[in-house]
Amino acid sequence: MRVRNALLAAVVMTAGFSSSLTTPVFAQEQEQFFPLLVFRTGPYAPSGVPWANGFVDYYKLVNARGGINGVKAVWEECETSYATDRGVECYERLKGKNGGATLFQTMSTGITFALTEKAPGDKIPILTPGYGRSDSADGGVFEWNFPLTGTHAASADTQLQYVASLVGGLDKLQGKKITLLYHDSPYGKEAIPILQKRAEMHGFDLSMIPVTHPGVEQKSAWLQIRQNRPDFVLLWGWGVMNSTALKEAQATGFPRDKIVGVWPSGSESDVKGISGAEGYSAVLLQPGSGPDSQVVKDILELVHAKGEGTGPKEEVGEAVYMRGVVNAMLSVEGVRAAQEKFGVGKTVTGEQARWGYEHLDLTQEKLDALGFHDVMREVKTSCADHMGSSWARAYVWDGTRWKLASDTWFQADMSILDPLVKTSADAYAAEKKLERRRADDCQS
Amino acid sequence: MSYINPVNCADRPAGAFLAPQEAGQTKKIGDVILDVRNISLRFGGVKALTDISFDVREHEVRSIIGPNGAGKSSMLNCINGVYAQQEGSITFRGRTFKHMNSRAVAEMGIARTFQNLALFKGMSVIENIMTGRNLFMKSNLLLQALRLGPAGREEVRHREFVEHIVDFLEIQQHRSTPVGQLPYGLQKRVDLGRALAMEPKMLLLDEPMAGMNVEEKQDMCRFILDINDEFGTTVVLIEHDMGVVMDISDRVVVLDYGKKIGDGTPDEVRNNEDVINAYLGNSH
Amino acid sequence: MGFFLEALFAGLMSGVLYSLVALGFVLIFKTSGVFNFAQGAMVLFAALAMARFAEWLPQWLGFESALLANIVAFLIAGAIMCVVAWLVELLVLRHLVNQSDATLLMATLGVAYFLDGLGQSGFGSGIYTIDVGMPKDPIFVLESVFPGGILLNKEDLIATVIATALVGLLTLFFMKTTTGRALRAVADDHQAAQSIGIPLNRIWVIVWCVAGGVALVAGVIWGSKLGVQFSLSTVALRALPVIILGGLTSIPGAIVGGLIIGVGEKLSELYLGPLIGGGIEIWFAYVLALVFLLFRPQGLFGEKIIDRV
Amino acid sequence: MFYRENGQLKTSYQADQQIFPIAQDRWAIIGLVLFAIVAVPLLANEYTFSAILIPFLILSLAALGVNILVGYCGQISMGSGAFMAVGAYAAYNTLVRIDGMPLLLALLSGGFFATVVGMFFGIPSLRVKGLYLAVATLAAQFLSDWAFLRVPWFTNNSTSGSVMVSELQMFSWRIDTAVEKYLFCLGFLIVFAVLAKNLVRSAIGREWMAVRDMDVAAAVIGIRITYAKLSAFAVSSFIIGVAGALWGFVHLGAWEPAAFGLDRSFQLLFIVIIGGMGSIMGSFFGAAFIVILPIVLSQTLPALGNLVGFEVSTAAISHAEFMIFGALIVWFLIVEPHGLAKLWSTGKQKLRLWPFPH
Repeated sequence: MRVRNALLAAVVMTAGFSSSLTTPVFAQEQEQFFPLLVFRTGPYAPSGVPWANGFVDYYKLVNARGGINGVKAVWEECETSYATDRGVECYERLKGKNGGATLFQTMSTGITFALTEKAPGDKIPILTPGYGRSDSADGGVFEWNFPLTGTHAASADTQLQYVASLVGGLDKLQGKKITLLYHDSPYGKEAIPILQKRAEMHGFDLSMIPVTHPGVEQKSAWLQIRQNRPDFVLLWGWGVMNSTALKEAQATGFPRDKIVGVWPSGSESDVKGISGAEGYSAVLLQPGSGPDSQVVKDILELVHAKGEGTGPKEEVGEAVYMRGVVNAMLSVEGVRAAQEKFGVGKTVTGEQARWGYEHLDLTQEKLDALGFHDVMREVKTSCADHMGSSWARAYVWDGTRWKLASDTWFQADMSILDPLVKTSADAYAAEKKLERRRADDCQS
Repeated sequence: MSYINPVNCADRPAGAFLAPQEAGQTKKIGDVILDVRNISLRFGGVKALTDISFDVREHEVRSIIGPNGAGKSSMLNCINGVYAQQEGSITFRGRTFKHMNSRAVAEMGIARTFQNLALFKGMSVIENIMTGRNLFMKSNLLLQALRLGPAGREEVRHREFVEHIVDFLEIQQHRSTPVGQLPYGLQKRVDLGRALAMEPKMLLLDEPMAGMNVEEKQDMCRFILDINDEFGTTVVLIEHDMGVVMDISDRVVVLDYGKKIGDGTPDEVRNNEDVINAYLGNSH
Repeated sequence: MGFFLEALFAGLMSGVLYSLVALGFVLIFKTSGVFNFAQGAMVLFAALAMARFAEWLPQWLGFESALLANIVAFLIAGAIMCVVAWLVELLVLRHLVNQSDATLLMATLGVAYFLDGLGQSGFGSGIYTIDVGMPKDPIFVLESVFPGGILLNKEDLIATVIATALVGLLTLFFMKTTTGRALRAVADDHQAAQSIGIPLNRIWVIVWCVAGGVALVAGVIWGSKLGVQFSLSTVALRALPVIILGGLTSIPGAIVGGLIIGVGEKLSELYLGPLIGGGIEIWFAYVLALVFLLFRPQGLFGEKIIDRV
Repeated sequence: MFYRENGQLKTSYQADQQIFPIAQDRWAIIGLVLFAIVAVPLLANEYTFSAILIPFLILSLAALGVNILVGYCGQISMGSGAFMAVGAYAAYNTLVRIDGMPLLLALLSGGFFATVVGMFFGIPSLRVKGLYLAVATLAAQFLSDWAFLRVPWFTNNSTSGSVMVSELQMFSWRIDTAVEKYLFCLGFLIVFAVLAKNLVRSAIGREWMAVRDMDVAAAVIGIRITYAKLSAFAVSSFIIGVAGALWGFVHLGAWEPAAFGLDRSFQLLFIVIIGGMGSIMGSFFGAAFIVILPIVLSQTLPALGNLVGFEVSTAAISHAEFMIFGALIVWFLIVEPHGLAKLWSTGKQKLRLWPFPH
């Protein structure tokens, strides 16, 4: 067992080695470190790769535009393969690097759950724009979580509103049959409470079919759907599960225009080259696909044109890619907000950044100025509301690109969401023996 | 019949670790201890044994001979409960069984060595022989895990016993060698040692001298006779070396193609027509 | 009733594909005694090669014909699988002769990991399509008997025909050709085969090559249905209960076992699943095989194992 | 030269039966344990604790369990992940459902339930061997993946299916910082390693090895195969279950069934193969190797790439990891089937003779 001696020494050396490797080259410059937990391999890589590329391209753009008030954005990727334990390892590895992590964006609901337990202790905020745990919208309990621009619960609510708009209103849902086909993981299950609540309210019949990871075996699910003949199928897939669902839908003759996805089921890689995907629609919490937006033009011009693009040019502007861009933008704007309080042009700590995310006020003008016109709408957070907004639009795949189904922006009905969020958050607080934050705590 | 390599089994020093089972020094053949009745064994359509009956008396050296494939090992496997015969019964010390159960056989005091070494290759010599003592080790899992009190003492006590066997078999310097690294002849001794560790009343030896040179055979022969003489252990021996068989057996059973073709003292068997035909016919 | 028939057909059709993957397992196990855990990785690797070459070839060589691209890509992928087979024999099997089953199994697990990594780094980790012109839309039969008719899938039907043809071809190959006879001889007794001058190493390369070909066909069919992606390698996990059920050494066992598992898992999912929460088909197949195993440890058509001491 | 056993004569069997019969080994191990308890907490930083040492300790523990089953008793299991899951979820349920349940007891109850489940899945091993058993244990894996996802009771009806443990407190000790967690896990590992070592050098250990090496012969000398196999499943599952509970409670904090999936089972098997089958120490080597290799790769490959002017992407590292693991498994099986532990003991053997190799 004496080898453990040597082993520990090796470990210590490795750790030392690693820190020496990543010592910033531009020591005199101010830097803001954005760790990235990516998954470029495994069954979810088709979604993960463009998502990660969007992140990186935007940080490159920020630096090309002169940084965050002169502070250079630096980032480092760590591969999680969408696995929770890998994510935890990455978190531990990156949190202290490059002067300390500003925040973590987990890119996975499972990792979010694990990091929610760790981040408060390390005073690092967690951003989960459009995903994460739905109850973390309650900033009174989840001080360090920021599911900006919406949660899965908001996704589910806007998705249902869109379905309602197709049948002519929420009251017309009465007696309709709706099937939820979901990825059997924390992500997929986040949809259930809100849909059940809605089913109760509007009197539609909700059936739920789980699909086992990774989601390539759906024959039985679609036979069940064919047997039940639901009016709509709500698709909550991820990675390869999405394209499989659409293929099986075609194989069992289920009309694709009756399938409505959410944003994790609404990227180009899910539908491209799939003959049966035409007519399939997805409700995307902002952003959607945005190949014509200003920010995309900027990225192409300032990053890709210089040969510094992260992925292939063609993917720039795709839906999941745009998600990466917007996620990165939110992380940067939070830092900018924090700088205004703690010192413009200075690196902010994770704790200071948290303040920034809690006082985010991205008006439409600000967003337009950043190049996000018609990509997303305003976000304004507060101590109580860590979500900020939940705008979503529906898109239809026309065989070559995502087309806006209508100009309507949906927003989750907070009167339904809030009680659910609060109940869940309170239960969490009780289990953790946490005190709800008091009003004066919110002022700081 | 072949009488090559006559092996001298006369010279035999004693080992004194096993308590003599009965009277001891002077060998006397006792009553029937094992009685095999009408055993038939089939694998699918292949008849391995057909209607075999024989008995073994206490303290005797009983040999089973026969050409390859005659069913000798299958016979032992039935006695050991490795195979379950379709017909027939086996009586040991007054208890009759339709099928034998390996554990029960071991508990009743029947030990066995194997034709193709069946040692535990991943373990050392001592550990291999210690497995033979497991039958007597009573402490439970938890005590063994903590290695406290009785478990530790038990381990030491049995280790002592095993050391006697090691001395007896003259393999002291190989104690902690993994058995896989030992030469063949020594592995055979370890196999015997493992069986002895069970303090058997009856020892089934399946070709203990196969593949050995003359010296090794002499040693092995000496061990067998010692065991039989000193402690009165009954021995059932399968062996191809006729010199050895005729020299040390009290009685011999002859099998051919799964059938019994002869049974009696070495001299009777030697002169049995069927036996001669079987051996010559098979150009052994 | 109509639904039951649909489920039955769906089960039979996925069963045929399971049989195909299981066949690859059995071929290798029979001749080299290796329980090839890498069969799934081989399916993925072959399908990736096929998909990517069909995409790259027209770009590199500047021709348009998708048919030509598919054919050439198929041949290239086949050749690659044979190279893989040769390398596996040269670098792995040759050095593990006479090792225990467990060691060989774990070695193929290593091969599987290696192929997964190599395939993804060489061919990419996205979702790729294999378009061999399979029809995607369903047909409905017996509409007069059942409301809505019985759904059949043209693609599945074609896949079934191809798979059946392949099984037939392999059987012919085994029974009628010299190589096939040599393979059978090796399967029966390694040493005897070697002693009459059958070169064992070459036989292994051939059989792994054939198994690679089977993996390629399975990969193409599956890839055309579901797209080629990392998860394809997990398909092998669904074929494992098949060989357990059918017996490790039996070709008819692989076929019958595949059908039983295919039908069993679909019916269980559709009839039992809703009662206990759904998503049960993968473990149901295993439990089915396991329960079966308790009563017949050698599988449906496997050979009984006799311990010799 | 200093590693010499000359003159250390054993006067009793007790002395000869010690875990480390050579005095230098004994002192080294005591020193190492002291080092791990006293010095490491002073030397290592938080990252080293959370990302390397804690996973290393817990995976070592799990591998210890797997090694008892696979390495000592020769029963291939591909369902170790399932037993970890049972341990984690059982411990979680005991903790949240029984008021005032002490942490230690909850963790051990994880082990207990894993034992029950492990023995249940050990039953097929009485009928089937080798490859068939390997596949049979996969059934445990898939069944557990399903059960913890789909049966809400196991997750205390959590809507997301993800469960979490809020705070770790043993008696009055609040296990909060990385160092404390490290010490907590270290304690478990030391205790279980000693117990496991005792078992494998006792009667039961010899029975396991006998069954592994030659089960028919084992039966003939009176070893009850059923008892030996089931006890191996039981002991192994207990340790794996406790490791699973620690993985969930201490390392992850919040988890979902995917944390104990098939990949985890394979990972544990790899640890045992690389570390050394049938060697307690091998479990440590293997776990260290498997924890450190990906980290080293992700640090060094980009640096190496930079040297030759080639940008190594995150994906490429991950793929390289797959290939390296695959290749290493094959390499170890061919060249050194007893793994790193054997390499280590060979090295020690050389050291014994050094500087006079003949």
